[in-house]
Amino acid sequence: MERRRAAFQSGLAVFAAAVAAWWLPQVLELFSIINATVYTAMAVLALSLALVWGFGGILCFGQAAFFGLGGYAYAVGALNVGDTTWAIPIALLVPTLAAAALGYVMFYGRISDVYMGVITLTVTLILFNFINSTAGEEWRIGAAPLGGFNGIPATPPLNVPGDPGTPLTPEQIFVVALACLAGCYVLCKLILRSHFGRVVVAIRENELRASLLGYDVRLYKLGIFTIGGAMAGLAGMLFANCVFVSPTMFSLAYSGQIIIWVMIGGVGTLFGPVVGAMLLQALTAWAGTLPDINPNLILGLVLVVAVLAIPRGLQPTLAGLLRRREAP
Amino acid sequence: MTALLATENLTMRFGGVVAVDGVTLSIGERELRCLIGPNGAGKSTFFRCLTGQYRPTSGRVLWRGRDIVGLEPHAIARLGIGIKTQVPSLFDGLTALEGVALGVRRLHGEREARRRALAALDRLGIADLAGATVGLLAHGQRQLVELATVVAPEPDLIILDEPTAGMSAEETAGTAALIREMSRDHAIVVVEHDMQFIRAIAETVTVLHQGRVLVEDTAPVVLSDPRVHDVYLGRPPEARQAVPA
Amino acid sequence: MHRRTLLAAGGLAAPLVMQHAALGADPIKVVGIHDASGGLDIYGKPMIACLDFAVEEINAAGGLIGRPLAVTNYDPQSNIQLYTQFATQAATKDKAAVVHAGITSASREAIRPVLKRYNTLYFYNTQYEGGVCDRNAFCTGSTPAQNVSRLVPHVMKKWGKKVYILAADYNYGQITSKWVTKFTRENGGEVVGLDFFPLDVTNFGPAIQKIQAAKPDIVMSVLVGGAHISFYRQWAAAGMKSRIPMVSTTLGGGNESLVLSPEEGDGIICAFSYFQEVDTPANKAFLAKFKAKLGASTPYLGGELAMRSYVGVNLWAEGVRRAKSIDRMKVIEALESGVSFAGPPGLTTLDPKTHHTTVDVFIAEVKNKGFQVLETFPQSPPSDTQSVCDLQKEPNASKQVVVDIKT
Amino acid sequence: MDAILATGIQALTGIASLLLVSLGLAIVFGMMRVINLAHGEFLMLGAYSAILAVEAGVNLWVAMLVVAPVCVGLLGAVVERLVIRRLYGRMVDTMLATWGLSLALIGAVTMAFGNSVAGFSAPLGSVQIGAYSTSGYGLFLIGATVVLLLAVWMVLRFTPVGLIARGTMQNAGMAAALGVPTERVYALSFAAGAAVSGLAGALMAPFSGVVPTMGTAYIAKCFITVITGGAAMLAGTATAAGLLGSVNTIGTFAFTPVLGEVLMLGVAIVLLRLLPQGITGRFFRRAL
Repeated sequence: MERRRAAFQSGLAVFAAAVAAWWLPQVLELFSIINATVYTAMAVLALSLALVWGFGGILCFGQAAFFGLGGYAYAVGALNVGDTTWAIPIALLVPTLAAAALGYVMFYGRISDVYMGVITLTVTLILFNFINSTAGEEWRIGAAPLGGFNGIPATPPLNVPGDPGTPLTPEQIFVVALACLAGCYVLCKLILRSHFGRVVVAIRENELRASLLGYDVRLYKLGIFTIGGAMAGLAGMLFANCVFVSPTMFSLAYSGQIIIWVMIGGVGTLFGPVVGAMLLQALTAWAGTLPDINPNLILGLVLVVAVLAIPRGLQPTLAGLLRRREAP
Repeated sequence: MTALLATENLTMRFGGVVAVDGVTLSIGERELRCLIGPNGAGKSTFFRCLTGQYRPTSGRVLWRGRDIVGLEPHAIARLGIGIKTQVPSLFDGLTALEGVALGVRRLHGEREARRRALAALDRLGIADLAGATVGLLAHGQRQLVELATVVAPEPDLIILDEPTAGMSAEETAGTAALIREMSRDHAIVVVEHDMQFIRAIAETVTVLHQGRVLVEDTAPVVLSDPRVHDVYLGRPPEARQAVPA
Repeated sequence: MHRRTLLAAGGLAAPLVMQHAALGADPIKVVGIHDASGGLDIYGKPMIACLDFAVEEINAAGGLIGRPLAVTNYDPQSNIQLYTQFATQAATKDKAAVVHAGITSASREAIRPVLKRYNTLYFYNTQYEGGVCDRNAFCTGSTPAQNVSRLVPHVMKKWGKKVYILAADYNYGQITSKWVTKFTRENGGEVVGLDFFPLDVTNFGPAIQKIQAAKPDIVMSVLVGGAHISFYRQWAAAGMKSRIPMVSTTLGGGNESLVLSPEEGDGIICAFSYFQEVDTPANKAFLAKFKAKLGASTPYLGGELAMRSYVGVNLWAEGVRRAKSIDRMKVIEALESGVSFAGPPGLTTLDPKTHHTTVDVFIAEVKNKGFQVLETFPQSPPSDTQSVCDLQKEPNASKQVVVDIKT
Repeated sequence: MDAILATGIQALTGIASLLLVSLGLAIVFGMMRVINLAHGEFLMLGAYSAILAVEAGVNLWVAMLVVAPVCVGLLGAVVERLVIRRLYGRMVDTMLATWGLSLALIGAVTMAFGNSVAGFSAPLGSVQIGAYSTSGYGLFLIGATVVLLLAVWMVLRFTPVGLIARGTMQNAGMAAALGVPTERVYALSFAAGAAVSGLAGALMAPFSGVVPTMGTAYIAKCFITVITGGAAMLAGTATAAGLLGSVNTIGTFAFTPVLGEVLMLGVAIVLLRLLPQGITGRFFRRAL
């Protein structure tokens, strides 16, 4: 039964993405397409945290670090390599290695959960401060100036593979983003149904019991943390193609935001955080349009109320309601 | 014949306190050994030194002749040792079957793991709990599920830390029967301080007192040894002579 | 800075002000993108006020080619990423005839490529580090060859040869400090120290310490934004105000001279292509009308940033009148045929080859919350950009040439 | 010689400001184990209440030393009653609720006072040290921090209130069993922590520009200082502030302010890696 339900959910996700990819570009004008691409990129980032925190039990305050690294790696790669198709593996490799290195230091260093939150936060802050101070001429990698506070506005967008001359149009980039979101969702489903995924979830449930059954808890945590890092890097690459890379990608705001989305969407689920990400970004945007109300006030109050009212987040509460109705 | 598991004057010191003081014992293949002693005798500390949760201050722990001090708990478990901790340690969010199958899955394929897990649950008479979420089960049922989790991968040695804690007399008797039946194909070390339970299992018993081995003999001898009673009642054992068997 | 980025992920702050004139024909869309909140609001608010004022004047005089102007102002809240989103919105959704946008050079470099890609005419109305060579962009503010080139010799004559530079850590600060170094050396001086500060730094204790160690004759501040104002405050608190004089290429651009007390501000010398205290009849008349319209909320028009927005709109309007159309290429060609505008800051003439402006440049000193003009340099050409850019020869250029000096 | 002295004072000022802003968190997080991500905003509100008081004609020193702590202390009590009280023991939920609170406070202050940089110039003029002159206010700040640290230490160490507070935090059940009104103790402790943060914010106002988002610059540094400090909240936070503060100042002098910051954060990570329980996890274990 379990296998059938997971397959159905994956199929539904792919179908929804296909419909959106085909229908939306015809309906929305260009500006909303670009915004939708930003929403999708941020949803992939939220998914990476849903996997690492929701299933791996690792509350990481630093997903923005891998998000930024992915973006910057893509920008530097694209500027140095003519065909941006080769920038994609670079954009994924750098955050993956960074996540593996940071993960190794933390999990093999016996760091407790609270301190892990602080370390990931600190690493993100270090990267922000560092990148923010690379405005000088001497900070360049090959043909790509890091640009410090300015970021790298002249990042070439993805181009049709093999044909550096024709960059993808914003509509095509939107379709690529949706494909990445659906692909990551299905990948998460596959991982969680695999033996590796089951052990990761078991470790979240009870780390000692898992190690007493012969599983090296540090290795599995490192594995899921690295996959999360790669996914966050992918989100960074997508972001670099619809906005542009700048130090703000490493800022506290991004790390904090996605924690809010996963929390409200529902920790321990995949679909919840994605919906949470879309809804809350729309809410933030709508709040921005109100003449004299500051969006932070609304978002802050929404979060406080959500925490007090829905301890385990939107989706499980809804799912809980559904299950209660189904139960005999 | 090298012992399955042996310790050579194993010592564990916390600052000034010596919890385990030079304990030497050895356990053969398929032997059922009980380790008893009053509270604070160092039983749990000794147990944690075996499982790798503590790194002993000095001395050696030999698994089939190989020193395993310093190995991570998961490495020790992979040698073929099933470990049940004093506080029940289970996957509350998973179903009983999923939790039990997980241990076996490390050694066998998906389908085989499920089959063996169901078999283990059945052997413990709790096959009906297979689909139940462990977190919602009663205490006694959780102990049985944990036993199944430990037994399912068919380890060569099973170490149990107070398996009957919090059990009713009737459940304790049931567990004793189970352990006797399991000892046919596994070596078992049981750490307990429940006298009735030890009498029911009636195998070799080692008595620990203040971190040292006080007596090591068959159950009937040990249970009638007045020093053991003194130790449990808090009188210093040295006051008496060893009563000849 | 960080928290504002909360909106970046989807920030779509709608236009603050939507203005329509009464004239019948459908309005010409003019879009302004300036920071009205966050650390850069001290520059943004006066610029927006002047831009709106210029549009109103034009509408009052019957609009352009018989059509009224409709201005939409977006507030990127001192966050560069929102600049690109609003520039795209202006170009693709609003289909603006012209976009007046950008305060920091960082925001300019973020939106210049976007507006070029979507073929939307772009005006950058503030002083900057020079070198932008882009047919689609018009930079109406003064450049180092006009202001720094006169400021450095002026203060070196007065105070001495050794200069210590404090600059904001992004492209404006980096490149302007190169120009300051170049002009200091050319006038026989020496740069004894150079420190860069990210925009959100507020603790300048160690920096003040370093300056005292270097014992310079002059401190040159190329600091930008609200947070850096605390440098001037800490400099005065450390009692350094009377010991080492200070010159700045940016102070006065916003309301710094108002926020700082006389003890903290007086005596600092700056150079801009406009000061509110410039006493020409045109300026007096403008200020009267401006105050009459805005009354109590009239912003103080310190340095040239706000005034250049007013002049920029008028230069564009002149281009439209001459081209008799709002088609981008026609307006560009009209503007390249030599357009000038006699306004409050004096005569501003567009240089066809670089799309920069020849302007009058003034050196002034902060005097109890205002400025006192010391020297005037009429009609100084943008010689730095002219030496590296000729849009007639390479029309589809779109780059920024940085002065290279051996530091 | 005076260069070294002046640099020393600069280092001390850096350490003092880091300790000052972290002290309130040492009480709320160190003692009560409540992760308060709105700590930065309590500092900001301290600064704003001082400025408003000064603008309303209140003497500068009264505004900073009395008005700010009282206002933020009251706010702390209200926040504890409405939000924190329901979330004791639920670490992640407290973190997210206080994060929401921090956003709401920034939003509210931005709406009320706008974004422009308020603030007042530092009192106490300048002081001459050999060839160097530095602001007298920096010296005052060092003194104020030491006095505040001693005051908090003495209250916790010697007064019955302090004893009850510490006891309750370590074992609320037992304290209740002994007749201690634990609910009220929690409320008072949180309010005290908030008051200290408010005072710190007000004292820092002349130094740093006061904007609604000034709290974000401090939040990470405060947490890192308290956590690196470890179990003993006052001794730990003080030693950590001393170490990290000096690394930051040295880095700033030797390189650039940014590298000073990066160096400090790097040292903090290495420390956490070597001493997972923090400095006082290993040294000064008995200290408060």
